[in-house]
Amino acid sequence: MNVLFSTLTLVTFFPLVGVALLLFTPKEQKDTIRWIAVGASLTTFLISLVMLAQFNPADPNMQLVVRSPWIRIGSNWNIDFYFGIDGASLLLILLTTFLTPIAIFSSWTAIEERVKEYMIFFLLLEVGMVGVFVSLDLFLFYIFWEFSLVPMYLLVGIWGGQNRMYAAIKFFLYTMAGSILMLLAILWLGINVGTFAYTDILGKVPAAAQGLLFLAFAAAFAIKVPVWPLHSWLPDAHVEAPTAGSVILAGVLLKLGTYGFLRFNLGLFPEAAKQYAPTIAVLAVIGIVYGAIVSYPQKDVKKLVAYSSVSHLGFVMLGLFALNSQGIQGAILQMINHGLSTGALFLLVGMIYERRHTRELAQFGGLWTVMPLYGTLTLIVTLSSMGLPGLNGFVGEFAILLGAWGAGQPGAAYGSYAYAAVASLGVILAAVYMLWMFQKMFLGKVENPHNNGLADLNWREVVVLVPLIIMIFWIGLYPAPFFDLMSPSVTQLVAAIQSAAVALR
Amino acid sequence: MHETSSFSLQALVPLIIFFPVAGLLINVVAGKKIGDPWAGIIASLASGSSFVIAALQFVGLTQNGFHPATIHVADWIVIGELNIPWAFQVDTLSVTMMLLVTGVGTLIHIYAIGYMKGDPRFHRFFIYLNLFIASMLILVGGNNYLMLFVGWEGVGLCSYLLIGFWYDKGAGGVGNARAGRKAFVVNRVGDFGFALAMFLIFWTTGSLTFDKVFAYFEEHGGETQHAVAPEAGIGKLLSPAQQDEEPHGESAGPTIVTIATAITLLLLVGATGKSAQIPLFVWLPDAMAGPTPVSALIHAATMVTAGIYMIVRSNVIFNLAPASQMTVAIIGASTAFLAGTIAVAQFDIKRVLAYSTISQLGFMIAAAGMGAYVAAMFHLLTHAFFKALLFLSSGSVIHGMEHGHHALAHDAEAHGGGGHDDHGGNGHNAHADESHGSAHATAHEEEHTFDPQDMRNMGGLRARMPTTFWVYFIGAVALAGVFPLAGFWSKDEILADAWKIGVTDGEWHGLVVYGLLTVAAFFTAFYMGRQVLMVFFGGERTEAAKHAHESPAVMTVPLIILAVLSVIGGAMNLPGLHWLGQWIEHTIEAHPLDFNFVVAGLSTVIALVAIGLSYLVYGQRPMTTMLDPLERLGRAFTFLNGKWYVDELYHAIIIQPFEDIGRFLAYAVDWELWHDIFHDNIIAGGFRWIANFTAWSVDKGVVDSFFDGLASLVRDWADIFRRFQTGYVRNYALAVLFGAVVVLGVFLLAR
Amino acid sequence: MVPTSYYIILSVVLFTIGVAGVLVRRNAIIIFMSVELMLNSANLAFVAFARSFQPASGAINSAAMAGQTFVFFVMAVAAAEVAVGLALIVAIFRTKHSIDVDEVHQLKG
Amino acid sequence: MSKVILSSLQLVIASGFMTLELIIFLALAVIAVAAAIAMLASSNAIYSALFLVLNFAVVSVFYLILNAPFIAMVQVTVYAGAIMVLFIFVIMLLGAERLRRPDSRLAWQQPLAIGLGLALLGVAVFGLLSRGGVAASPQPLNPEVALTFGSPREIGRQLFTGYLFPFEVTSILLLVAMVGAIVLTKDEKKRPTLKSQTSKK
Repeated sequence: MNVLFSTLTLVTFFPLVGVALLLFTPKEQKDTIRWIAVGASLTTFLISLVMLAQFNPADPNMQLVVRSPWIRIGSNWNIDFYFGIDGASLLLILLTTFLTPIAIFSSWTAIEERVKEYMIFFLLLEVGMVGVFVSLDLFLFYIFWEFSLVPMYLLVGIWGGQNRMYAAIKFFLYTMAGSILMLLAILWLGINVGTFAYTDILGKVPAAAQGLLFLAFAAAFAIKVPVWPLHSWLPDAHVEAPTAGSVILAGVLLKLGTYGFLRFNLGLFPEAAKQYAPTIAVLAVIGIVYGAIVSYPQKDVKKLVAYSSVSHLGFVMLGLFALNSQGIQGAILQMINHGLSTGALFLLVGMIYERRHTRELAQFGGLWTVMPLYGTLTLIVTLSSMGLPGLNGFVGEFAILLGAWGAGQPGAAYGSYAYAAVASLGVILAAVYMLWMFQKMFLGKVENPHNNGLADLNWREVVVLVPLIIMIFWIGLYPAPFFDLMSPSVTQLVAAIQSAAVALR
Repeated sequence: MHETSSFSLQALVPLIIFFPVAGLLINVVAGKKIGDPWAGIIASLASGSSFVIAALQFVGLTQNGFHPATIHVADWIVIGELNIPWAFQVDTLSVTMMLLVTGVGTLIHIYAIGYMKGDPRFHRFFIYLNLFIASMLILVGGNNYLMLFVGWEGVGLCSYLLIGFWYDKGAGGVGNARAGRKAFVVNRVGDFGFALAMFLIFWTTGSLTFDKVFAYFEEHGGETQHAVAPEAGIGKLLSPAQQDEEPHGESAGPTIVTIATAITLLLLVGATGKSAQIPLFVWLPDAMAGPTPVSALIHAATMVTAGIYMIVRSNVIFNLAPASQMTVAIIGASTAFLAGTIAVAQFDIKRVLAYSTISQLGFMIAAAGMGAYVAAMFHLLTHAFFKALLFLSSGSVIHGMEHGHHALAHDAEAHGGGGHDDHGGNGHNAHADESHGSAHATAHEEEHTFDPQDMRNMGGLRARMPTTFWVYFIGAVALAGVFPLAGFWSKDEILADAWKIGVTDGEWHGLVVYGLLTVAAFFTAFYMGRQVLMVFFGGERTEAAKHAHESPAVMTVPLIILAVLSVIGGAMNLPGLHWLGQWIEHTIEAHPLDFNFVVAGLSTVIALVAIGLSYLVYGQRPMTTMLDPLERLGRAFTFLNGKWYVDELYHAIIIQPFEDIGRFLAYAVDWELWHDIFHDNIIAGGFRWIANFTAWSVDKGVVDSFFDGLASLVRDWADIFRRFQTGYVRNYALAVLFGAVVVLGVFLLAR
Repeated sequence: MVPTSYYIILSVVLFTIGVAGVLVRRNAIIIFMSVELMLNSANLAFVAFARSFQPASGAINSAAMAGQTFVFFVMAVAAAEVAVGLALIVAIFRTKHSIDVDEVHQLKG
Repeated sequence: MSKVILSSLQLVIASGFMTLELIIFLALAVIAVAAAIAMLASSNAIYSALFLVLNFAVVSVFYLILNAPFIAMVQVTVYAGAIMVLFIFVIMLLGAERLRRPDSRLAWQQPLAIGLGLALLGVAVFGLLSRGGVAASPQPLNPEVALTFGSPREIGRQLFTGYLFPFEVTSILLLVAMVGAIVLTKDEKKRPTLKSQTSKK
C-alpha cells in the first residue's frame, strides 16, 4: 500500500495540513485561525471515520498496515515506518480525533492570546497522540510518545494558570524520567530481537528477560497513567492547564499510559504480566480508594476532578491486569468513558471558570437555579462519572469489577477476591465526592451575590457538550458496537496470556 | 415458545418502559412551555398507558396458562462468557409488581398535579416521576440481575433527585440536598453488596439471567456436601490443564451452601440499603424532605419494596442458605421493632409515617426471610395501598395547613406585618417558598418558623377536612391491622408464618421474630392511633389549623380510590382462597398456611389494646398545648425521639472519621508530605541543591574561572586586533586584494 | 589571429582597473560599476579561451562551448547582482542620505 | 594626418610584424582601457556610466572577433543596454552624481591600492608570460564550424541539455533577486506594524 496516502498515515498527519495553513494565516485574524483549526481537526475526525469503515471488526490482527523500512544501521538496527491498528487502538484513535475538535472548539473564547501558536500546538499534539496509537514500531512509538509531550508542555506553560511554569516543567520532567527507562528497554529489545517491529517481537521475548523489561516499560506508563503513588504531577498539571489542555490531558494523554500497558506490558511480556499482576492490582486498588478519598476534601473543583482521575484510572489498571476478557474489555471501554466523562467535567469547570474566574467550591452554591441547563448537563456528566447504570461509566466499571472478581479465583491473575471487593468501595466513594461536588456547586440557595445573574450556556458551549452527552448515553445504553470492535483483539490477547501462563507453570 | 394468541400481548411489554420514557422526553423538550398542568397530565397519561400494558400482561398470562415469557429487546453487554441482554421477564411475580408500580404510580401522578400546582419546577417534577416509573419497571421487569441493578440504581437516582427537589430549602439552605445525598450514598453502600453478589453469581453460574442462575442452583442444590463446580466456560483462566489436575468434587473448595450463603448475605446488604433495614435505614426518614407524592410513591409504596422483590425473586438461592434466611428474618423483625418504637415519639406527621414504613418493610423482610414469600408479597401490596394512602392524605393535611398558614400570613401582611419573609429565597421562587417551604426534614432546627408538618400544630382537622379525615382514618386502621381491612390479613399471614416456625417447628429464631413483630404490631397500632387523634381530634392548636381547608378533587379522588383498595385489598389472598398465592406460585415456590386463629385473635387483641391505650392518652383529654403527654416518660421519650441516636452514632463512627481521614490524606499526606515535602523538597529540592552546588562551587568556582581567564586573555588580544576593523568597506576590500595578490602570486609564480 | 594571451592580458588590465576603482573610489555606484567591469573582463577571458579551445575544423568542442555558456550564466548573475545591489544602495541612501561607502562603517571594532 | 597613419599602418603590415587584425585589436584595446580608466577617473557618476557603456561596446566587438556573436549581442542589449540604464536611472533617482564630502579619511589607501593593483597586474602578466603558450594563436575557423560555434542555436542547445539544471536555478536566482529588490526598496514606514495595531485597540 502506498505509505504516503494510506488511511492511517492520513489520519495521523492530516492535522499538519492545518498547521501549514495556519502558518500562512496572519495572526491578527483570530477567527480564521480558529476555523482552520476546527476544520482541520474535524476533517481528521472524518478521516478516522473512514478508517473505522475500513476496519474489519472480525479480524483480531493488526489491520490497515503500512510498513516500509525507515532507518537501517548495521544488521541489527531495523527500524521501520510501521503503522497498524487493532480494536483497542482504533477506539482510542477515535476518542482522540473526537475529543480534539471539541477541545479546540471549547477554546474559542477562552484563548485570546497567541491564538495562532495555541492552535498549532494543539494540532501538533493531535499528531503526536494519534501517532502513539498507530505506531507498531517500538522506535517510532517512542518518537511519537516523546513528541506528544512537547506541545502539551507548551500549552500548559504558556496558556496555563498562575503556577503554570512549575506545572509544565513538572509534567515534562516526570514523563521524561519514566521514558528513559522505556527507551533503554526498547533499544535492548530492538537489538537483541533484531527488529523494532511490535508484531515481530511478539512472543519472542525470553521469559528470563521479561521481568526487567516489564518494569522498564511500566515505569514510563505508570507515571503517565498515573498509577498511585506516582500521581503527584497530575493535580498540578490539571489545575494549571487551560481547559482544553485539561480535557486532552485527562481524555487522551493519560490513556497513552494505559494503552502502553495494554499493548506492550500485556502483549510483549505475558509471563511477567501474570507475575506482576497482583502487585499492580494492589497499586490500582490503593489508587482507586485513595484517589476517591482525597478528592472529597478538595476545595478546588478542578483538583477534585483531577484526583478523581487517579481513582478512575485505578479502575482501568485493575481491569487490564485481571487478564481476562471482561477485565480488559471493560478497561478499554473505561478508557473511552473516562475520556468522555472527565473531559466533559473539565469542560464544564472551564465554562464556570470563564464566568466567575474562580474554581473554589466555596464560591459557588445554588447554581442550578441560576443556570438550569448548565446544572442539568453537569448532573448527567457527574452521574456518568460515578458510574450510574444507563450511562457509560457503569458499563466499564461493571465489566472491570466483574473481571477483577473473576481474576480473584484461585489460580487466576489476582488470586483473591479482596481486590475486587475493595475496589468496589471506590464506587461508593465516587458517589460521595461527586455528589458532594454537585451539591456544593449547584444545590442550596444562591448565597454568593457574584453568582446572581450568571448567563446560562450559550450555543457554542452546548455544541461542545452535546456530542459528549450523546456518547455518554450511547455507551451506557448500547455499548455492543464498542465491544464488538475490540472483542477479537482482546480475545486473542487473553488467549496468548493464558498460554503463556500455562508455559510459566 | 408460547401460543400465538398470548405472544402478541407479551411482545408489548417493552412499551411499558417506552411510555414513561416518551413522557419524560416530551417534558424535557416542551415541559417548560406547556407547563402547569399539562406537563403533569402528559406524565400521568404516560404512566397510565404503562398501567394498561401491565394489565394486558396480566391478561396475557391468564390466557397462556401463566407461562413465563422472556422478551428480548437487544444485547447489552456481551464480553466473552458474559452476555447480558436488555430483556424482559414476564411472569406472575414481575407482572404483580408492574401492576403495583404503574397503578399506584398513576394515582400519585394525578394527585401530584394538584399538589405541585404553582411550583416553578413543575415540569421537572414530572420528568423525575416518569423517570422513576421507567426505572422501577426496569427493576421489576428485567430478566437478569444486572437489569434489576440498573433499575435499582435508577430509582436511587430518582430518589436522590426528588428528595432534593427543593434543593434550596431545608436546614441551612442545603438540608434537602444533603438528605438526597445521604439517601444516595447509603443506598450505594447497599449496592456495593448487591454488586459483589452479582460478581459471585456470575463466576459461579456463568450467567446473570434469572432462569439460568436459578436453574444452576436447582441443579446443584442437592450437592450440599461437595465443593461446587464452576459452570463450564467460567474461570477459564484456570488453564484446562489445571482444571484436569483438580477435578471438582471432594477436594477443598466452597460447597454450594457456602456460596449460596455468601451470595444471599451480600444480596441482603443490598436489600437493607434499598428497603431501609438495619443497619442502613437511616436515609429513609430524611428522605421525607421530598415532596409528599414522592414520599408516597418512592419511599413507601414502590422503591423501598425493591429489596423485598429482589429477595423473593432470588428465593431459589435463599432456600439453599438457611443461615442467611435466619439472618434476613431477624434483621427484618428487629427493624420492624426498632422503627416502630421510634415512630411513637415523632412529631412530624411524615416522619411518623416514614418510621412506620421502615417498620412495615421489616415485616416484609422478615416474611421473606422465613420463606413466606407470598406473605411478603401480600403485605407488600396491601402496604403499598394503605401507606401510599396515608402519605398522600398527610400531604393533603400539610397542603391544607399550609394554605391555612398562607391565608393567615396574608392577613398579617395586610395588617402591616410581614412575618414570613425569613422563609425567603430569590424572587421567582417566592411562591414555592410559601406554599412548600414546609418540606423541612428537620423541623426542630427551625423552630422559629411555622412547621405545617408538626402534628403539635394541628388538631381538630376532622371538621375542616372531612374527606381527608375519612381516608386517613381508613388507612390508619388498615395499617394498625384491624379486621377486616387489608393490613389485618397480610400482617396476620406473616405473624402466622413466624408462629409456625417458632412454635410448631420449634426454631428459636421463629420465636424471636414472632415476639419482635408482635411488639412492633402493638406499636404500630399505638402510633397510628396517636397520630389520628393528634391530627384530627380535639381542638385546633394553632391559627393555621383553624384556617385549614379541604384539598381539591384532583387530590382527593386518588385518595378515595386508594382507600377503597385499602379496605378490600385483603381479598387478594384471603385464607382458604389464596388467590395471590396461586397466582405467584406459577413463578415461585409457595406453601400456603392454614388460617391460624390463635395468631389472628392475639394480634387483633393487641391492636385493639394499643388503640385503646392511645385513646386513653390522647383521646380522653385531647392535647391543648404543644406538650405531648408521652413526654412525661422523660428519658425514654427523649431517647426514642432522638431515634436511638443512630444518626449520631454513624456520624461519630463513620462520617466523622471518613472526613478526618479524607482531610488528613488530602492535605497532610498527599499535599504536604507527598507533593510538597517529598516531590518538591526532597526530589526537586535535592536536585536544586546539587545543581546549585555544581553550578556555583564546581562550575563557577573551577571550570568557569579557568575559562574566564582564557576569555580575558582573548579579550586583551582582541583589543589589539580590533583596531584593524575600521568599518570601512574599502579597507576590507584592500585586504581582500592583498590576499588575492598573494594567493595568485603563490599559485602562478611558485613553481 | 591575435594570440589568446593578448586577450588575456587585456582582460587582466581591465580587471586591475576595476580593482583599482573599487579601492580608490568612495561613490558606491562607481564601485559597483567597477565590479561590473571586473566581471566583464572575466567574461572576455572566458570567451577568448573558448575560442582557443575550438579546433578550426571538425565537431564543436563542447568544452569550448562551455566557456560561452558560462558567460551567459555570469551575465545572469550580474543582472541579479545589479538588481539587489542597486536596491541595497537605494535602501542605504534612504537611511544615510548618501552613497559614500565610507559613511557606512558601523562594523568598526 | 590620416595619410600618415595609413601609410605607417601599411608599413607595419608589410613588415610582417603586425597583421591588420592585430592593429584593430590594439586600437580597440586602447579604447577599452582608456574608457575603463576614464570611468574610474571621472568625478561625475553619469560620465562614469557612459564610459563604462563605451567599454562594454568595445568588449562586444571583441566577442564578435572571437566567434561569439550571441554573447556579443547579449552584451550589448543586456549589459550596455538594460543594466547600465538601470545604473543611470538610480544615479538620477538619488541625485548622487557627486559626493557631497570631498575629503576622505582613507586617502592613505589610494597609493597602497594602486601599488597593489600594479602588483596584481604584474603577477598575472608575469605568470602568464612565464608559462609560455603566449604566442599561440588559434586558427581561423572553417566556415561550417564558424556558422555553428557560438551561435544562439548552439548556446541554446547547451543550455537545455547539459546545463538544464543550472539554467533553471538561474531563473530562481533571478526571481529571488527580483523579490529581494522589491522588499529592499519597499517603503518601511507604510507597512502596518503589530505595535500600531495593538495600540489602536
